[in-house]
Amino acid sequence: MIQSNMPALIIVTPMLVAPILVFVRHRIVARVLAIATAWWCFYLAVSMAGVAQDTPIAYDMGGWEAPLGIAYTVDAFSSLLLLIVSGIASVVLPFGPGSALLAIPEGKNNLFYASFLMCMAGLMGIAITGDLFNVFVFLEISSLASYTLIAMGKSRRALMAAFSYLVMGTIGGTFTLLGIGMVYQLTGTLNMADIAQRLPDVIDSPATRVALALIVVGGSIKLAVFPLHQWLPNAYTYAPSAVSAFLAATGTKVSYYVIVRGIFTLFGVSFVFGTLHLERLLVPLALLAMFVGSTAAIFQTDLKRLLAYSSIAQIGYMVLGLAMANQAGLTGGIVHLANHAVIKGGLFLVVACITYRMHTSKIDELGGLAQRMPLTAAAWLVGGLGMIGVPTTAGFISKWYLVMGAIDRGWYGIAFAILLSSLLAVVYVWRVVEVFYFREASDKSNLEAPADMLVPTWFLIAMTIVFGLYTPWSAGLASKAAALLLAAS
Amino acid sequence: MPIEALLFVLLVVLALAIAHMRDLFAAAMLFSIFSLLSAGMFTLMDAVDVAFTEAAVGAGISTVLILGTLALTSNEERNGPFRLTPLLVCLGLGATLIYGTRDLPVYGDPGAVVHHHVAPEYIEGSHNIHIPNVVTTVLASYRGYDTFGETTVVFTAGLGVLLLLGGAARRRDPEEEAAPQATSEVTS
Amino acid sequence: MKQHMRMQDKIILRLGAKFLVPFILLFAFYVQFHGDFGPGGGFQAGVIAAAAFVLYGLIFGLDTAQKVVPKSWLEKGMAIGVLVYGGTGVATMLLGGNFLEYDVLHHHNGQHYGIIAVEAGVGIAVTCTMTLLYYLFAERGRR
Amino acid sequence: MFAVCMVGLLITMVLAMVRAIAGPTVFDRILAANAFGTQTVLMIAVSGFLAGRPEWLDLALVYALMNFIGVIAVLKFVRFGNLASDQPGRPT
Amino acid sequence: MTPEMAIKLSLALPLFGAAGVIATGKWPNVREAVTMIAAFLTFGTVCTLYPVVAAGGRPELYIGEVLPGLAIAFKVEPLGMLFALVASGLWILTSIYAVGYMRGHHEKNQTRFFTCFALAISAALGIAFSANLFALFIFYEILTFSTFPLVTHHGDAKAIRSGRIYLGVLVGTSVAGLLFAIIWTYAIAGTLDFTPGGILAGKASGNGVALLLALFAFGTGKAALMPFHKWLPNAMVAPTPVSALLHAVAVVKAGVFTIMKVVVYIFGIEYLTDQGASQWLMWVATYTLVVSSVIALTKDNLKARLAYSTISQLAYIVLAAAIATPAAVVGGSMHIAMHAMGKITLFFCAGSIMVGAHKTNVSQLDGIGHRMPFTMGAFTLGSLSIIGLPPMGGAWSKWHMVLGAADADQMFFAGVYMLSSLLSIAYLMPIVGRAFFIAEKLPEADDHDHGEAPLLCVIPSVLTGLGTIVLFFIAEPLYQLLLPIVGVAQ
Amino acid sequence: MSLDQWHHIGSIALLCTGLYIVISRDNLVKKMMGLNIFQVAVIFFYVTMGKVTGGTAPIIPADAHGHEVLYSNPIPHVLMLTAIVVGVATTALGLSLIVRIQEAYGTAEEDEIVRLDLEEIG
Repeated sequence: MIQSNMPALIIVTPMLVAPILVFVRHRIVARVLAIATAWWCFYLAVSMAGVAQDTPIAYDMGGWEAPLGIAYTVDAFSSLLLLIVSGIASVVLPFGPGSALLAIPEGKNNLFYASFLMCMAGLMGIAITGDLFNVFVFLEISSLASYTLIAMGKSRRALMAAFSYLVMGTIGGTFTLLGIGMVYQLTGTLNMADIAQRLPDVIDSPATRVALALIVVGGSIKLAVFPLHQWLPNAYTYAPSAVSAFLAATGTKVSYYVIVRGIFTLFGVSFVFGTLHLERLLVPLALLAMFVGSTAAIFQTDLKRLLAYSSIAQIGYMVLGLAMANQAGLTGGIVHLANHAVIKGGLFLVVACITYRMHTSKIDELGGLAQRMPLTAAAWLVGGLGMIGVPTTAGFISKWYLVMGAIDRGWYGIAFAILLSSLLAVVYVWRVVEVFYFREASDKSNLEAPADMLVPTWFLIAMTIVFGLYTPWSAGLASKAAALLLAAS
Repeated sequence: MPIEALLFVLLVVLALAIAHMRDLFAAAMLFSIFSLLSAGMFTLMDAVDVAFTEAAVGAGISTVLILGTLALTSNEERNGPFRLTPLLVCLGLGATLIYGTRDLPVYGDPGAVVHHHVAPEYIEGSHNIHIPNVVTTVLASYRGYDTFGETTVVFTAGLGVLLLLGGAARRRDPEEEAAPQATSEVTS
Repeated sequence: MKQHMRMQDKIILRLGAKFLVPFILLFAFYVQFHGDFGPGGGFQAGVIAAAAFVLYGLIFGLDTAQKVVPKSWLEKGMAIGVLVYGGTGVATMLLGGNFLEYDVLHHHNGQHYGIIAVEAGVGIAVTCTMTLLYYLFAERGRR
Repeated sequence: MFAVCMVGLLITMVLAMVRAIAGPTVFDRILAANAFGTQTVLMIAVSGFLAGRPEWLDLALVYALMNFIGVIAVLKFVRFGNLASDQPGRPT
Repeated sequence: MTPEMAIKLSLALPLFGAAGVIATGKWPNVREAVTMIAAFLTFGTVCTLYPVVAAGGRPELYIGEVLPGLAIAFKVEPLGMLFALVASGLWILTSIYAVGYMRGHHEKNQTRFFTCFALAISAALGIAFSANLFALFIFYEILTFSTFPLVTHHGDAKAIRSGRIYLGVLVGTSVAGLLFAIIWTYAIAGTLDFTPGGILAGKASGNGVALLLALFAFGTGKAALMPFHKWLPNAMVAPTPVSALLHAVAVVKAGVFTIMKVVVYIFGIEYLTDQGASQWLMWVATYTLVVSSVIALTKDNLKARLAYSTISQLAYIVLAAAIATPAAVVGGSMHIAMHAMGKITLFFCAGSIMVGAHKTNVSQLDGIGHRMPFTMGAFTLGSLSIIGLPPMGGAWSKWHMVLGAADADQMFFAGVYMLSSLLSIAYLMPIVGRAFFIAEKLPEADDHDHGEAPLLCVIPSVLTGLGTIVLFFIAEPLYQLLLPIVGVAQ
Repeated sequence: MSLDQWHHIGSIALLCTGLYIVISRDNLVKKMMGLNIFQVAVIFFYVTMGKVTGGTAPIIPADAHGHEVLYSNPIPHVLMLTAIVVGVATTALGLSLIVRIQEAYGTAEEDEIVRLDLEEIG
């Protein structure tokens, strides 16, 4: 039963454990249950990825065949997303009890975990479904849960950040819905494979163009593509640290998935890039995001905000990879999605450790941190190297493919720009490193974070190195995914 | 042009009135009327189930919730400055969408592609299992998974509101407000 | 207007409410189970049932309403609704079908049973959530 | 037949709407909203009757119900300033 | 020991050394013993590879693929062999010297120092043995980052500033130039393996080759080609053993080694000369060579003067690579070893002067040769080698380079080599002259009294000084070793 | 642009008005109302596409045999039921956030809140 229903189980399990958690008043039991669920999902994701990377798994919800019912399809691309979401959740949930849950009203830990699981289920649902409207439903599940999670931040600004995100997210979601509606009106079906088959008949109509625009803009709002990114810094800064880690690593990635699916699976490369030349719009935006995001990150005074702006820049890389629309470039975009998830997740956890002990994430107040929290500071260093894209880290793999893609496409200037902008990352990472290592701490007592926080943090940070050297599960999957996406269109 | 088109005009007028109204209570009233009217229009468009839901949700629950919020916030919206950019954005969006929809089927076109691809099979299938309401069949069986998602959405929202409003009301006093507590997280 | 009367002292309202609430609930059940045949279904029924509780709360005050239907019940009911829906799906999986494949529930009437079960789940979840929303918002206002 | 009914309804709807928008007092608006609800019920009943689908009357029932509860809520809000207690909240 | 095992060990031993240093950090004597043992063992292991390579063998070691087609793999060929011998051999001497210097100077954080030093050596050996550009780039960056804590050893504002420049220039050039060039090469050629005769032949031409060469040349910031040379003088804030590491043992040598390797195995010297794509590089190298020599003349600070001298000497090698005739390439490659030996002597001496006499400027060195005869004797030997006079090793490499320039009918550049020797005489000889032939102005107070530097500093200096002479006599085997890289059979 | 497309024009007009309210108003409650109008506009877009002239609501009468009767398309209705539910869920969550914001800041006007935040930073 488990074997044949894996695609359903991976989504349904967290969605059913969440209501069960409502009954679990005991804090530790609730926590263990949530962690067990995340691990179970990760196990399922791993077992599916093993199969799906070569032959996609199809699953019909309710036993109804594809155009009638809702079909699930797990291919290389979706299994990569499933791995990321469930993997990051598996690491973030066991992360020390202290920092994530402080802002939760007394006795409501179980509800917090329930929301977290819902968020995770929603994000995975988007990645796995083969039905366009189902994407919208799961988009909203994950969004609603993430608004709640962000609002749990300690400061009152978390509320306003969550509200802005809610407004932007709903506008984005509704745009997507409208785009889906137009696609539906053109083809009469909601199944992605079916649409891909029927859309070419009506491809060059105003409605197709606008539908594409709506889906891309809707996704871009949630992805925080450059001019639509305003909600992101506040949301990531004021959310509870563990939540920032989870959302930064997974939330935007899934929106990227939606856009890529929309462009490559539904509309097809030849239309989007051949006829419409969407790259003429996306490439400048991506370049702006890379440079503006990184430059803004350099001038931040708060670690979390710095990471948030760096996320905007990294999203620029992913969009650039997408806009290249060739094997290497798309692989680069997708693998950066995975690598950035690991790196950014790890770095946010580092910040969580720091705020837990130092009660602040202001860079100026963290002088000499390396003396007080040596392991945490070292984790920042390693994660930062990954962000820069130093060889043997995951970030290098992404950059390699992206530059390859740009060169293949003949965009030498852009290839150069990618490398140049990663130098900005050196500046903002190193600025913090210098504060940690070269300033004298006012108080030298050891404040190292507790083991239950350090272990998850270092696990993700170590993965940055692992994915820099052993790539079948990141770049391997990504290049299969890219091949699949390009072949489909 | 059918009656629905005229009702649309009313609807847009109502929406503009809501935009213009500074008295939030009055806006809430108008909003309730807006919901009722749109529900009525859904009925005219044969979408009885949608109308049912919109009436129950829009005129009922949403109004009650908005009133509940207004009871806690101010009743009066402050006069803000006029802003040009939003207007331009909206006009641009409108123009784009009108461009995009101009080739789509006209209202009630029986030849539209949506009516011929999957829909007939649903109606057929619903008939075969003797459930007259096709919407129910599609909702609960063919696309039952969407509805599961929908239930989950409601549940998630419930969880969220419970987490946000479930605790004791926290009125922060001015001193505490003044203290910067941007991202600090307290130990223990 | 100076002399504030409690709402429940207004005889028309009180009687009206007492008279209406059972009928509204009945109507909710009608909508729930008649959903196969006419407009309506679990969600609409849930909202209508919630409306009954809201009306009760409006007339007799939140405290009285919470005595009738405590908040903790609603919290759990919300979860039970989702569990009923998902449980149906799990049951079909255990019986060898796909998730929510009702045909395996019964050789002939599987679809009917399945739809009734999931609609019940929706109804429970929505009733409880909507009532809970009203409670939470109204409670905040009282301070 | 249908058209005539509808035009009549439409005119009353517009009138109710004008009152709702123009105000000036709270009670004008409440009344307008209530009247508008009634007109919607009528509209549904008429169209259902003329289209030969009487089951839509269920719908009309819901409208009436929601309208009723809505008005109670609004009145309570106006009178007490909140939706919970039976004690007066802020003066209106 | 099989050659594969030897490669593995020579990379791993410094790492074990680093781990050992961390583990024994609390006991300085044990710690330094660990460093020494690791250094000796590493050198010994590297030496076992020499006969194999000299006999024409090309031992390989395959670790694994990071991306399809991009492997971390090692293959020892003559050029790498030479570099590995230089790096591991000088590690021993530098370690001895470092012990004396660091203790004499009472430096803090010595454990970190020795750890990073060992890491840097491992990275340098990785560069030397890399079988492809990808692996080379990885170790190149590891070398950058592992030497950063050494450059900023003092941790003060000046060190941080220099660290920023160091990292900024090296990472900046390597990412924007070298990495770009590597990926571009991969896109054109489909492989990055170092192949005799090059991999680009027929796949790129004319301006493309020139542009690619420019990216490689400027991207290799460690080669300190102007205008990317600023990091080198700035890195002088570091303790002197670090300067020795930077200038002689690992960092700059890794830079010119990379350029040499790229010219020989990626472009292929014949292809490069056919395309005439390197003409501009000769001019840039010449410019660097002359200008830095002139700057060196103006510097009073001893270490700064040596730093600019290094820049100028590196430009020799780059020029040789750009001329790309067999003789020039062999000469340039030999110069890696010759300059390493000479320059390390000079730095050891400069450090000894600092430790022993607390003097940093050339103008303070009047008559110091009488107080520190061994140190200044070694200094003289090193200077002569740098200048290129027999019987010092430097003479051979210069000879071959000039010959190479002449082979290519680039008489102008042959002249440049000659001229630059004069310049190096001008900036090095006055120091020797001051030390031995100008009487010390006796200070008023007598607290200036000092003698020779600590023994652990003097011994390595003298050894390397003598080493420059030894190199003169063993140049022939080196020459024979290197000949295959230019396609001449042994 | 032709009046044949009145149903689209109507939805679009509502959509733009809703969006305009959301992005031009400072009052958060008003924003939520705008967001609702915005969503209702999309619901209209869907529902109008499902209408078939001469068709009737997709509920098969007891006496009919399914084939003779022309029905409007049920799929958009199904989809919009879900969308309405999503809408009300979002509204509820947004309003509860507003309640908390009001409690924390003492105001529900965005510019006011931004000002308070800026003051806090100093």
